[in-house]
Amino acid sequence: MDIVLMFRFEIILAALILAIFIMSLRGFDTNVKCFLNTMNVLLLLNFIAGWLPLSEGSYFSDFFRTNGLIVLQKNIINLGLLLISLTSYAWLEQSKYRLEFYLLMLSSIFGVYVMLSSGHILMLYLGLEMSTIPIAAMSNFNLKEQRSSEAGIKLILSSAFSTGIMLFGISLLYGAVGNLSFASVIANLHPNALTLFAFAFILAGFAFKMSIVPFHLWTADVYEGSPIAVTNFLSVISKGSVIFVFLTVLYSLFGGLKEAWLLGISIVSILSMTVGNLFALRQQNAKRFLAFSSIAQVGFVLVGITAASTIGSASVVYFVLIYLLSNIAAFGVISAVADSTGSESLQSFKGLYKSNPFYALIMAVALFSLAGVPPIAGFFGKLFLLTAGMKSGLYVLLGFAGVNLVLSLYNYLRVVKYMFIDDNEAHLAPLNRNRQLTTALYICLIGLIAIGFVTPIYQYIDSLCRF
Amino acid sequence: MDILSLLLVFPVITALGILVAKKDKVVRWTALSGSIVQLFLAIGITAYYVSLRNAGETGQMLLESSYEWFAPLQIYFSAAVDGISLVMILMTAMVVVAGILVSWKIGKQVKEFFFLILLLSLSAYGFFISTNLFVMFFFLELAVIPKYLLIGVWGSGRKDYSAMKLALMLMFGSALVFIGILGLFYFTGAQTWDFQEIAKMHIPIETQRILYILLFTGFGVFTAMFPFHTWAPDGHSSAPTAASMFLAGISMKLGGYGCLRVATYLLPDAAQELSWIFIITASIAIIYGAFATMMQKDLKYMNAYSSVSHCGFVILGIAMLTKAAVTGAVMQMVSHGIMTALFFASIGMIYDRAHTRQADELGGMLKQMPFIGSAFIISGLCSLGLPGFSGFVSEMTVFVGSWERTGVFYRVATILACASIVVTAVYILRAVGFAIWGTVTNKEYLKFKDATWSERSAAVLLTLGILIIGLAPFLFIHLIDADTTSIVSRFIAVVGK
Amino acid sequence: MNSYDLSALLIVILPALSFLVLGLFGNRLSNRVSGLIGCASLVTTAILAIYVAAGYFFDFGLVGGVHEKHIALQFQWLKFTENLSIDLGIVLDPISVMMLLVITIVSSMVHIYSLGYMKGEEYFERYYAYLSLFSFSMLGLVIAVNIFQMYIFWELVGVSSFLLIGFYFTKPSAIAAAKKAFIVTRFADLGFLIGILMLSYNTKSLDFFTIIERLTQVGSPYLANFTATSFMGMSALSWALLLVFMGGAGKSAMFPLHIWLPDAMEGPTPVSALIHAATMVVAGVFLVARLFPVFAISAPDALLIIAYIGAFTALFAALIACTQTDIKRVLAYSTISQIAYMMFGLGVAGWGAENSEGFTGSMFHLFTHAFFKALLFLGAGAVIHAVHSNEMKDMGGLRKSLPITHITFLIACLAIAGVPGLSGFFSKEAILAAAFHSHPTIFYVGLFTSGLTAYYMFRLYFRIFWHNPVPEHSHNHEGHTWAMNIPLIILAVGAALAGWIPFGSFVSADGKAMELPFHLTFSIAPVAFGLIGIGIAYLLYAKKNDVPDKIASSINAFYKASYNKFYIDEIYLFITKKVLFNLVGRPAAWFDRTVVNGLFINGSAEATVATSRAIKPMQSGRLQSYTMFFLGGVLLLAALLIIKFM
Amino acid sequence: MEQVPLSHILILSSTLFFLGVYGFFSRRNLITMLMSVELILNSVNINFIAFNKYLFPHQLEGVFFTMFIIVVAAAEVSISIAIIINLYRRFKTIDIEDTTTMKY
Repeated sequence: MDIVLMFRFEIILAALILAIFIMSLRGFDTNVKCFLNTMNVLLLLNFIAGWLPLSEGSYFSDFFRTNGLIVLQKNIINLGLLLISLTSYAWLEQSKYRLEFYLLMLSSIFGVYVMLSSGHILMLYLGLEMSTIPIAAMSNFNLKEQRSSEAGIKLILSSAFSTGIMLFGISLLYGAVGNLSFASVIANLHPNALTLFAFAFILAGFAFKMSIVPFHLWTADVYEGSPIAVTNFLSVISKGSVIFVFLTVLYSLFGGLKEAWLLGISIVSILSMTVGNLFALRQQNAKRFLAFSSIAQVGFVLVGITAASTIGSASVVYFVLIYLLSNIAAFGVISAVADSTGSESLQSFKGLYKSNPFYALIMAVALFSLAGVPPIAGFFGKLFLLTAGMKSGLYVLLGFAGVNLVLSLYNYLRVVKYMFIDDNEAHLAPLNRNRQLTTALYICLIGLIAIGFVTPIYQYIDSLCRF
Repeated sequence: MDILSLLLVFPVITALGILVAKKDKVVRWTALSGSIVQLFLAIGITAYYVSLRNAGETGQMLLESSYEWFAPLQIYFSAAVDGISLVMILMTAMVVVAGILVSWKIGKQVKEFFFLILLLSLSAYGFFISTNLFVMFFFLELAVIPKYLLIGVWGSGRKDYSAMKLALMLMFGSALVFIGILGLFYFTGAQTWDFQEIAKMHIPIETQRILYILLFTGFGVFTAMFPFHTWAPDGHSSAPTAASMFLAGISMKLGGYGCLRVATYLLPDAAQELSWIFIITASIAIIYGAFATMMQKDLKYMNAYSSVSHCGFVILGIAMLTKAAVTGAVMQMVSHGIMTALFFASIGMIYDRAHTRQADELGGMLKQMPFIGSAFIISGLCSLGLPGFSGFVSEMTVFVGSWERTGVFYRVATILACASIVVTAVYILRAVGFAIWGTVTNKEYLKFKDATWSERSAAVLLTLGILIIGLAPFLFIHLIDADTTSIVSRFIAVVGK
Repeated sequence: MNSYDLSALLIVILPALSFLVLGLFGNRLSNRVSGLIGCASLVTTAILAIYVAAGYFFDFGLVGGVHEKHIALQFQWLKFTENLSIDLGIVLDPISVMMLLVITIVSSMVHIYSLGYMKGEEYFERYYAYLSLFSFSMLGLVIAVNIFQMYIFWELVGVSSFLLIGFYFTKPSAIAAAKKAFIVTRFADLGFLIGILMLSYNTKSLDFFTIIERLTQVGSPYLANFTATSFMGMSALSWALLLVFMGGAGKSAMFPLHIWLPDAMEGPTPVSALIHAATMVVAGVFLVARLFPVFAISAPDALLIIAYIGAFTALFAALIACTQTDIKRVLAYSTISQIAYMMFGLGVAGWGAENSEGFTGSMFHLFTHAFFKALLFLGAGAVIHAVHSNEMKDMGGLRKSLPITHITFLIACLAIAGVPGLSGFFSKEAILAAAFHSHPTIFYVGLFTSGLTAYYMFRLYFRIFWHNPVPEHSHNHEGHTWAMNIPLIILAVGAALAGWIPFGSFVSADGKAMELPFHLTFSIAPVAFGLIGIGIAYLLYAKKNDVPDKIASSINAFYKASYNKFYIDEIYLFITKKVLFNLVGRPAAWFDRTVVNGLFINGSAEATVATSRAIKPMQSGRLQSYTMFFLGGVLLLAALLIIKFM
Repeated sequence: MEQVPLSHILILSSTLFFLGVYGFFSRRNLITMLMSVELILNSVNINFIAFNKYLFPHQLEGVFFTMFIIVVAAAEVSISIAIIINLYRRFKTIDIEDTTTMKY
C-alpha cells in the first residue's frame, strides 16, 4: 500500500495514458465534448489524488525518492495541468488531434514526475528528456502552419544540442566523482577545474530549459510558433518543473560549489532580468511578449535562489505557484481574444475593458501579479524573492532587480493601457465564453487574490522547505 | 477587532459596497457616506488617543495591535499610532471627503472612479498606521496603480505620458525604499520589520550610510524631491481634480512621513552625518521650484510646481534635525496637504466650467463666481503663508527650527528658504490677478454658475481645516509634541540643545 | 481682569467680529445695515480707546510719575522651542495707547465718511468687511507683546491693504497697484523676518520686553556675544536691527522701498486716508519706536543710518511732490515725506531724558500727522467725488461750491505747513529742535523740506480752490451727505488743536514725563521757511498764469526727473521684469523642462529603448547563431568560474 | 602491451565533441545538423566508457548511462525526423537558413 501511495502520481498518470490509448483504439473521442469533459474530470481527480496522505521514502536504491516538498511540487504541476486543459478547451474542440495532444502532454508530465523525484543523475537526465521530447512534437501541432513546424524544429534541435552539452558535463562529473547518485555526488564533490567545468555545462543544460539568458534564444520563437495551449504548457509546466529541480540540483547536488554557483547565478540572473525586459519592451505579439516576460521572471527567481536556504527555496516554490496561476490566466485570455479576433497582436487588446470587462480584469490581475503590484499575490511572490536575495547581501544584484522592477512595470502597464485607456477603432465584439475557460480563469483569479492573504499557504511551503 | 483596524475595514467595506452598487447615484452616496464615517472615526480615534495620553499612557505609540501574516518572514500586520500619524490620518480623511465631493459630477465610469479613490485612501491609512516596514511598503505600493489608472482613464492633456512617468518614477522610488528596508531587515542584527524594534538596535554606521541614502532618496521621490520631482507637475496637471488632490495632498505626504519615520528616525547617526545632502536638494527645490512656478501659465502646473517648492520645506525641516524644524515639517505636511487640495479643488471647479487652465485666458472669475474665486484666493493666501492660515505657522516653525542650526551652510539654506516667501507671493498674486480678478474676457464665461452644493461643502471643509491649524496651532503642537521630542532626542548630539 | 483690560480686549475683538459678520453674511445684508454694523463697531472701539487712554495716562498706567508698561493679556499661541514661542497679548504703554487712539479715531471717521463716499458702490459690504479687517490687524499690531505677534499682524495689515487697494478688482491699474504694494512690502518683510530670526536666536526670546531688557542691560551676556561678531564694520546686532528696520522701511515707504505707496492711491480715497496716510504707513515708525531702547543704547550706528535714510527720503519725496499733478499722488508723496520726518526724528534721538526729545517729537508728529493727513485725504476725496477726476487741470475755484471742504482743507494745509498755533507746528518743531541739537546737517535738510512742504501743499490748495474756475463741473456737490462732512469737521478740530496737548508728559522714551523745549528764537527759521513756501505757491498758483510753465521749462531736466519720480519705478521694473523673470525664472523653468525632465528622466527612458533596439540582432531567428550564443555562454561561464576559484 | 592512456581517449572524445559542435554550427542541412548532434552524444558516450573502464572499473554505471543515452538519442532523432518531414512539407526545403520566419 505504501508503495502505491508513494507512486500514486506516476501510477495514475500511467493509467490515464493507457486509458487514452484504449480510447483511441475504441474511437471514444468521436464525441468531442464528452471526451474533453471526461479528461478534465479525470485530471481533476488526479489533482485531488495528489493530496492523499503522504509517505516519504525512496525506492530502487535511491533512484526514486519522494518527500513533502516533491509531493507539493507535483501537486502544483497537476494544478497547472488541469488549468491548461481547461483553458485550451475551445482550441481542442476544433483541433483534430486532441487525443494525441493529451497523450503527449501526459507523457511529458510523466517525465516531469520522474525528474522531480529522481535520486540519481541518470533519472534526472531521463526525466528531462522525457519531458522535453513530447513538447517538441506538441509545438508542431498546427501541422498546416509554417511557424508551428519551425518552432518544432528549433525546439528539438536546440534542446538536442543543449542535452549534448549537459551530457558532456555529466560525463566529466562522472569522471570526477565516479558515482552519479546524488548522495555520492554530494559526498565527494570538490571544487576543482574538472568539476567547475562540468558544473558550467550542466548549469547550461538546465538554463536552457528555464530559458535563462544567454541560453534563452529559442524561447521567443518557439513560444510564438506553437499553439497557445502548448506555449502555456511550455511557459508554466516545463519551466516550473525545471525550476523545482534546479533548486535540488543547486542546493543539494552542487551544494559543495556554493560560492562558485552564487557568482554564476547572480550574473545570469542579472542578464535574464535585463535582457528579458529589454526585449519585451518592443514586442507586439502577445505570446512573444509573454515569452520575454517569462525570461525576466526567471531572472527574479534566480535572485531568490541565491539565498541558498529555507527562505530561498520556500520563496521560489511560492513564486512558481503564483507565476503559474498568472501565466495561465494571461494565456487563457490571450487564447480567448485570439480565437475571436484571429490575431495574437497586443493591438487587438485595445479597448478590451469596454467590450469585455471580465477578460480585461482577469488579464489586468494576471499582469499586475507578474509585475508584482499589490494587493495581487505576485507582489508577495516577487518581494519574497528579493527578500531572499538580500540574504547574501548582494547589493548589486538587488539594484539590478530594482531597476528591472521599473522596466517590467512599464512593459505590463503598456498592455494595461491598451485594455483600459486606449479605445479600439475596430470595436471589439463581446467574446464567446465557454464554461471551462471561465472556470479556469476564476480559479486563477481567486488564487491570485487569496494566496497573498491566506497565510497558511506560505507557512505550509515554508515548513516543507526546512532542511 | 481593535479600533485601528477599523480605519482599514471601513474603506474596504465602502469599496465593496461600491462594487455591488448598481446606479451611479448609489455609488456616489455610498462613497461619500463611507468617507464621512471614516472622517468621524478618525476624529474619534484622535480623541481617544488624547484621552489615553492625558490618562498618563507613556508608550511611544499607542493602540498597538498585531496580526500574523507571513510569520516565517516576520511579517505581521501590526498597527499603532502616535500624534504624527494621527494628524496625517485626520488630514487624509478630510481630503478624501473633499475629493469625493468635488468629483461628484464625474461622468464616465463612476463606479471604477470611486473604487480607485477609496483604494487610494485605503493605502494612505494603511501606510500611516502600520508599524511593520513590510506592511508599510505594501500600502505604499498599493497606491501606484490606482494613481496610474485615475490619470490615464479620467485625466486630460498628455495623460498617457504623465501617468506612465508617474507610475515608473514612483516604482523606482519604492524599489529604492524596498532595498533599504531589506537592509534594515537583515543588517540591523535582529531580523524584524517592526521599526519600534529596529529603533532599539544599534546599527553600524557604514550600514546606516547606505540605507539612509537609499531610504531618504526613495521616499524623496514620493515627496517630489529635486531632482526626482518631474513626475509631479505632469502628473498633477493631467490628473482629474480629485486625483490631483490626492497626489499632492496625500501621496506626497507618504514620502515625507517615510523620510521622517523610517529614514531619519531609524538611522539617526547617518542622518546627522549626511542630512546636508538633502538640505541642499531641499533648498534647491524650494527656491528653484518657486522660480519655475513663476513662469507657469497653466494654473495646475503652477500649483504643482509650488507643491514641489512647499514640499521642499518638509524635506528641509526633516533634514535640519532640530525639534522645531521637525515639528514644522510635520505641520507643513498636514497644512500643505489640505491647502493644496483646496487649491486643486478650486482650479478644478474653474476648469470644469471654462475648460481652460491658462491663467491669461481666464479672468473675472471673482466677478462671475464669487465663491470659487474666494476659495482660490484663500488657498492662494494660505500658500503664500498668510498668518491665520496653516501655511504661516508651519513655515515659520520650519524657519525658526532651521535657524537653530548654526553655521554658514545652514544659515544660507534657511535664508534661501525664507526668500522663497517673496517669490511665492509673486506667483500667487500673478495668478490671482490674471485669473480671478480683472474683467470677464470671454463672453462664454458670463454663463458660468457658481459652485454647486457639493463643491461648496468640499471647499468649506478644507478651509475649516486650514483655519483650525492656522488659528489654533497649539492644539496641533500639543498633539505631536511628545513624538517629535522622542524623534529628535535621537540626534541631540548634533543639534547641541 | 479689570474693566480697562476688558475694554482693551474689546477694542481688538470688536472689529474682528464685524469683519466675520460682514464677511460671512455680508451678501445677505443690505448695504445700509452692513455699513452701520461697521461704523457702530468702530465708533464703539474709539470710545473704548479714549476710555482706556484716559485710564492709562491718568490712572493705572501712572506708577510713581512714570508710565509703566502694562500687560493686559498674554497667552502662548505657538511654542517653537523651550524658550522661543509666539505669545499673543495686549500691552499698554504710552506709544501703543497713543496708537490705539489714533487708529480707532481715524478709522471710525473713515468708516462714517465711507457711508457717503461709497454709497451705491458694488460690494459695499465687502468694503466694510475689509475695513474692519484692517482695523483689527492694525490694532493687533500696535498692542503686540511679542515680535512675532507684530509680524503676524504686520502681514495681516499688508494683506488687507492689498485687498483694499485692489478693491476695484476689475481695473487693471488697481490690480497692478495691489500686487506692487503687497510684493514690495513682502520683500521688505523678508528682511524683517530674518531680523526676527537673528534677534530671537541671540536673545533666546521673542518677547519684546525680554529682548529689550537683554539687549540694553550693560554687561548682559546676550548683548556681549551678539555684538561680538561683526560684519562690514557693524555688529551683528546692528545688522539684525537694520533688517528689522528694512521691514519698517517697506511699510513706511522709506526710500528706496517707497514706490508702492503712490500707486496705492488706486484704492478708494477713504482707504488711502486710513491706511496710506494715518495708520499703516506709520507702522514702520512704530516698530522702530518699539525697539527704540535697543537702537539707542546698543546700536547707535544703526540709528544713525535710519536718520540719514529718513532725511534723504523726506527731501526726495518733497521734491517729487512739487511737480505731481494728480492730487492724491501729491498727498502720497507728502505722506512719504512726513513719515520720513518721523523716521529721522527717531534717528536723531538718543537715550536719556535730555536726548530723547526726538523720540517724543516723532511720536507727536505721528499723532498730529494722522489728523491733518487723514483730513487732507478725506477732503481730496470730497473734491474728487465732486469733479470725478484726480487731475489738477480739471479743478480750480472750488472754494465756492465746496465751502466746508475748503475750510477744513485749508486748516489741514496750514497745519502741515507748520504755521504757528496749529498742530503740525509743534510736532515738527520738536523734531527739528532735536535734529538741530544732534545732527545739524539733518536739521538743515529738514528745514528746507519744511519749506518745500508748505510750497507744494499750498500749490495743491490754490490749484484746487482758487486758480481759475474750470467751466464744467457745474453741479454743486456741497453738503454731500452729513456722513462725509462730519468727519471732515471733527478731524479739522483735531488738526487744529492736537498741538496744544502737552505731549511730552504722556509719551516719552523712558516713560518719564518730559517738557518739550520750545524757544521762540529757534522756531523763527522753520516758520519763515513755511511762509516763504506759501508765498511762492500763492504767487504761482493763486491766479492762472504761465509763470509755472516758464519755470518748469527753465529747469526742464530737473522738472522732468522730478515729474517722473526720478525714474525709480523704471529701475524696479527693469530689475523685476528683465532680471528676475528673464534671467532667473525663465532659465529655471527651461532647465526643469529640458535638463531635469528632458535629459534626466526622458533621456533615461530613451536610452533604454535605444539599448533594446541595439540588442535586437541577438534574436536573429537563426538557430545556429542561437546555439553559438549558447556555447559561448557556457565557455565564458566555465572560464569565469575556473579563473575565479582556481 | 600497455594501455592507451586515458588522456588520449579524452582528447579524442573532446575532438569529437567539438567536431560535432562545428558541424552543428556550419551545416545548413537539418539532417546533417542532426548527425552532428549524434557526434556530440557519441563523444559523451566515449567519455563515459573511458572513465568507467579506467577510473571506476568495479561498477558499470558509465556503460549503462551510455545505453540510455543511445536510446534517448534514438527517440530524439525519430521525433526530429518527423518534424523535419513536416517542415519540408511547409517550406519545401530543409535548409536551416530558410526557416527563420520568426525573429526579433
